[in-house]
Amino acid sequence: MGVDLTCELLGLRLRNPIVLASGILGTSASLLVRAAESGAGAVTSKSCGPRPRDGHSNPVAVDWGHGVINAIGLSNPGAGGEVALLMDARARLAPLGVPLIASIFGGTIAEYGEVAQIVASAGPDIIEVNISCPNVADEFGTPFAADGRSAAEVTEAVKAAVGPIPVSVKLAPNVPAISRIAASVVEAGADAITAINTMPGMVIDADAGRPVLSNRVGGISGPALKPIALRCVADVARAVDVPIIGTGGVMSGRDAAEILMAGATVVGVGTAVWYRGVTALGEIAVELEQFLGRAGYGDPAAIRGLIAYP
Amino acid sequence: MGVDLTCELLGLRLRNPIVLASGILGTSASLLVRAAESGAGAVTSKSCGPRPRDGHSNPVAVDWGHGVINAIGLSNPGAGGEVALLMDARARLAPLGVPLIASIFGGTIAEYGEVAQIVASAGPDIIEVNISCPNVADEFGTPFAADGRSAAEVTEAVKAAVGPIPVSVKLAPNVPAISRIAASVVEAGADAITAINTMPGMVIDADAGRPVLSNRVGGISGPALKPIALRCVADVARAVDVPIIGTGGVMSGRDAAEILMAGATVVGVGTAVWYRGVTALGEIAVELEQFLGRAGYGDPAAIRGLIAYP
Amino acid sequence: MHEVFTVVHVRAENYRTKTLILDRSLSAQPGQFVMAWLPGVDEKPLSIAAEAPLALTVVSVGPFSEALHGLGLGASVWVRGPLGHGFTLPDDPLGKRILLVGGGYGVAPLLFLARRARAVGCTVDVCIGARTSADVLLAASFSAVGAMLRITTEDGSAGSQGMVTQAVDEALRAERPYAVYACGPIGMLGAVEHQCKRYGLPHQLSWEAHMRCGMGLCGACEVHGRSAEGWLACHDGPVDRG
Amino acid sequence: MHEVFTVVHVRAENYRTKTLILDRSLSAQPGQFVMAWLPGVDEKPLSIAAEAPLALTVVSVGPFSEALHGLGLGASVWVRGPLGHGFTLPDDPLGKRILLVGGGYGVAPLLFLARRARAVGCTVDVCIGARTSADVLLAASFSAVGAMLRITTEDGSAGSQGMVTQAVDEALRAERPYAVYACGPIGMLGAVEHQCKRYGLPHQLSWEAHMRCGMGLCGACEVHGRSAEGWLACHDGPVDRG
Ligand SMILES: Cc1cc2nc3c(=O)[nH]c(=O)nc-3n(C[C@H](O)[C@H](O)[C@H](O)COP(=O)(O)OP(=O)(O)OC[C@H]3O[C@@H](n4cnc5c(N)ncnc54)[C@H](O)[C@@H]3O)c2cc1C
Ligand SMILES: Cc1cc2nc3c(=O)[nH]c(=O)nc-3n(C[C@H](O)[C@H](O)[C@H](O)COP(=O)(O)OP(=O)(O)OC[C@H]3O[C@@H](n4cnc5c(N)ncnc54)[C@H](O)[C@@H]3O)c2cc1C
Ligand SMILES: Cc1cc2nc3c(=O)[nH]c(=O)nc-3n(C[C@H](O)[C@H](O)[C@H](O)COP(=O)(O)O)c2cc1C
Ligand SMILES: Cc1cc2nc3c(=O)[nH]c(=O)nc-3n(C[C@H](O)[C@H](O)[C@H](O)COP(=O)(O)O)c2cc1C
Ligand code: FES
Ligand code: FES
Repeated sequence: MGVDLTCELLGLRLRNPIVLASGILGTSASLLVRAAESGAGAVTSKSCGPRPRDGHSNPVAVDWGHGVINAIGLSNPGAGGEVALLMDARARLAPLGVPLIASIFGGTIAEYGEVAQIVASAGPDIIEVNISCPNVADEFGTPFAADGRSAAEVTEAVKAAVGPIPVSVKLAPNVPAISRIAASVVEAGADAITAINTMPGMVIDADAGRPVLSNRVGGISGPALKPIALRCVADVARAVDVPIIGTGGVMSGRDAAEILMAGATVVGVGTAVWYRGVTALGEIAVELEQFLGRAGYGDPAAIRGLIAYP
Repeated sequence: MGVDLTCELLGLRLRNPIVLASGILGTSASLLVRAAESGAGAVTSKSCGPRPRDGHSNPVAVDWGHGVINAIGLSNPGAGGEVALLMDARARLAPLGVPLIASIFGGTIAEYGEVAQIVASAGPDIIEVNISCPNVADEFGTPFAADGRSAAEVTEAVKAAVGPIPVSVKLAPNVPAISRIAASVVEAGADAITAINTMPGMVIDADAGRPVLSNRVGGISGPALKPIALRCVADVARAVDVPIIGTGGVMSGRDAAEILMAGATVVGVGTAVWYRGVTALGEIAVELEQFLGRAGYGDPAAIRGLIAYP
Repeated sequence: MHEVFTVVHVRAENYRTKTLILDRSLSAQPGQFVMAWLPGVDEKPLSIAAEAPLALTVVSVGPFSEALHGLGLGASVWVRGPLGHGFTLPDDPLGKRILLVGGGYGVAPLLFLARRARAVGCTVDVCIGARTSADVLLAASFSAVGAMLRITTEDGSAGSQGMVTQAVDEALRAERPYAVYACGPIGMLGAVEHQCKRYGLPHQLSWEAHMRCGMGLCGACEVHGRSAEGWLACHDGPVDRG
Repeated sequence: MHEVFTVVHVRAENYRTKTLILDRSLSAQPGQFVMAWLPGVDEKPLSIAAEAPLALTVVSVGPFSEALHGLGLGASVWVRGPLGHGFTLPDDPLGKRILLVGGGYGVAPLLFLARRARAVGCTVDVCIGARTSADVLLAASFSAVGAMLRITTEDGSAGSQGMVTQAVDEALRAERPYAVYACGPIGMLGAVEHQCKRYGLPHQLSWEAHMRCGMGLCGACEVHGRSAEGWLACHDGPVDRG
């Protein structure tokens, strides 16, 4: 049976549902192009904020055996510098037919709006809002992703700033009920949901007697994250009726099928690039095609939300 | 250098810091005794609630490659039936010098108090309060572990019901800031914290096109949980000054050392029993002893909180 | 995780028993089991009846076993395992006589054991008990591997009339075996255990229990009165080797 | 995760360079690197100078390299790797002549390469460039493995006076090598690349970059103008094989 991998996301046509996740290879136009040439259906830039940031000092990432943990520290050139990067990337991705998703973050609601407005001027196809960042206005620095109200406020600020560009809000897994956060941001105008960001964790080296990351804590990605992501995507899919960029622990085409079954519209892939190289992106698309063909499905949409609750 | 594994927990003397976690082998006096004979320093019974429960239908647990996911469904004989089990266990554990921790749960604040009172009559050494259960009085069934206020209310109800028996409250990892929940329950009278319970997740079988667990969602334990647990324990240790039963992903003596370094006082072990058999409990204690000896530490307390923030 | 197997052959063993022969092997010891999952139906323990290819002998008694009986060629069965601990043959097996005692589906793992035992040169006696001749399982297969067979039925419609324990007594009196292996209903196991103890014979009995996790975690499959305190059928068993 | 290695021997190579010889081997290709971590100090890439046992040649230029120089016997070094892609020798190496060009710590991985190349029968020419005689690294070791050595120093205090590229020109004119391998400062690499292109010679150059994750994820180590769009030193390199 012929399989057609193309799919639709927020009015865009993707040649396949594999999306390069934010923060992986997304720091330059050439790396975004490389990801596209390696077979991604769409690519996401590294999250950019209001000001240039160097990020944390080394070690910033390590493979701890069942996944990766990272605390890169949101190094980025700042919204101003990002615009040139995005425009360059857009121009070079267009002939490949690969849409560009621009990821942004901020420390306050107002900053989200400002960054969104600047980044929107580069004309990305979608703006993704990383809300797993500490709210600097909150006395505990709680991430915006932690509660529905602040997540909704960020969403509104971004929507107001970007005009017609669709917005996907990227949720965090360390909440009691991700479905409620999803409902809040969709009510606030989010056009899509990206689920999920990394899970907070810590890796300790017993011989050193200290955390491996210089930042002590970091975000868990890769294989260990998959069941967490599947559950989050399934919860979000039940709660809202917008497209979902399902992300977390997808290492193979079979994993991609699972997250589609959980309710994702397209599939974010990040850490697989460490395990399999940049070619993972295209390979996972091919494997998904093979899985669909073997199982008798005609396209990714055929399995979307297959496990849905009755 | 000689290593002394004995340690103190809430006034009890444990021959070693390895504690059988709740829900593993804790369904009968003979299984609790077996865990003790296999080398655990203390043992925890399976959580018991107000009424007998059968739990979910099969499949209820599966090894998904980087850990286990389970949704046993809190099968238990009800508080009444549990008392006999606990009294029998206590009598047989006493000669081994192994303290007994009784785990309880409820669906409402009042139920927690009732179950605690009944279970207290069996005279366990510690009562552990599993608050990862849906609050049936809440319209969304949010777990009590999800916010500080309901967690504190449960703590108060249990403390009021159990007299002098010390109480440890067991926290969930799927919250934005576990340190705040910890602070709330300690303020409400918790004598100790158990961190952490399983992380919610879902495992999907792509061929079947459905979740593997009959309950669809379940709790992730084992290797994938370790960095999540380490971070939670470190966060809790910073926030409160009570003993911590550090639990999650401990498979070896080295893992036990890591969780002690994160701030745990003693170490809960559950899923290791699947990977290594019941003998894992004693073996992990021996491995911890070897690690401490090689590294030149005299006892577990010497590494407690070693990674603490300056 | 479960692995998906495909049914490539179905053999009717008696009026309510079928053997599902699957498309691949699963290396295992006789007496070990798998957790077989039919999505949407149930997941239950089944003894490994043969390993190359994997075969499962199923008695249709309720929803799950009926669903297994309903599987046609090409259907999928999800399996995790092998789990637990099986039977162990004598260390120096050549020429040693062993006695196998089976009832119900319990004869399936014993046939797997008989094959292994014959391959390493054991002399194999088998006692099979059943209600009527129609319930007798796998008798021809035992004969085919060269095992000496004694059948008893409660109504005498096949073999001698009576309980399987009578045949066991006979076999024990005829020639003392090196060890006794049994799998079947709990009542039968209790009786065989008693006989073995009386004769002072090493014995390995496979016990049934309600299994949930199958991973030695949940405690559901504890069998009391076994060789160890807190004995778990899925982890320590199903075979209790004493 | 990092593995802990113990320093079992320290060899002073010149006034500001030491080789740390560790307690175990790490199987690797010449040109691959490790991320070396000193808890509380930093984690940085270091070329693998030898694999059995693992050795790291460190030039003391700042906080991290100084901390490495401060390690005594028995001290611990945390290492993850080998990472990246190293040099590849000609397919049919016997009798083939290769030219190695090194500057700074770049001679360390070239020595590892020279050993491998000699072991499979290559003829090895080496050009080492340095500022003064005191900066020349590992010259005796190259001679010891039977490589033909040309040294240049900027002040003429050892070998010929001038830049290493002059020695390369000489070597290329003397006899055309099968391929050129280089590791050193970026300016030197640029010049060598230019020479190789002019002579139409296959070349493999090892490029430096600021490394963060070392895992091909973060993009920090991208080097522009390499053989592929979005070339990552940690993942595609550090050796660009064209
Ligand atoms: C270690 C182990 C190995 C097993 N191996 C096999 C095997 O190889 N083949 C096999 O068919 N079953 C085997 N079983 C039993 C199997 O797991 C199920 O219990 C059986 O398939 C019935 O499930 P069900 O849902 O169809 O019926 P249920 O609804 O669970 O049972 C229906 C009724 O039949 C009774 N019953 C259950 N099993 C039997 C039986 N075998 N004979 C007579 N009555 C019974 C029950 O007590 C109940 O009253 C094994 C069990 C264990 C613990
Ligand atoms: C793939 C790769 C392999 C490497 N292999 C080695 C190796 O085998 N041995 C080794 O010593 N270093 C090697 N390095 C460099 C190493 O990673 C560090 O940059 C070096 O140790 C300096 O770190 P620092 O913190 O001590 O000094 P920094 O504070 O980072 O540097 C101090 C100053 O010295 C300059 N500098 C950095 N490195 C050098 C150098 N090698 N020579 C002269 N000046 C320098 C810097 O530009 C800076 O101005 C390698 C780098 C890469 C990318
Ligand atoms: C090294 C690294 C850097 C990341 N940086 C970002 C980022 O800047 N913004 C963001 O929204 N997510 C970031 N993420 C999270 C990923 O986009 C993704 O949500 C997560 O890694 C889970 O997917 P995976 O398991 O496929 O990697 C980063 C992940 C990694 C591993
Ligand atoms: C099969 C199983 C059953 C469990 N049942 C309970 C329970 O009844 N009450 C409870 O508080 N925790 C329960 N847990 C959670 C464990 O006590 C422990 O917190 C968790 O598994 C993490 O530790 P581990 O990685 O060592 O297993 C259960 C875990 C498993 C795997
Ligand atoms: S079935 Fe869970 S312990 Fe045996
Ligand atoms: S250092 Fe992160 S991609 Fe190379």
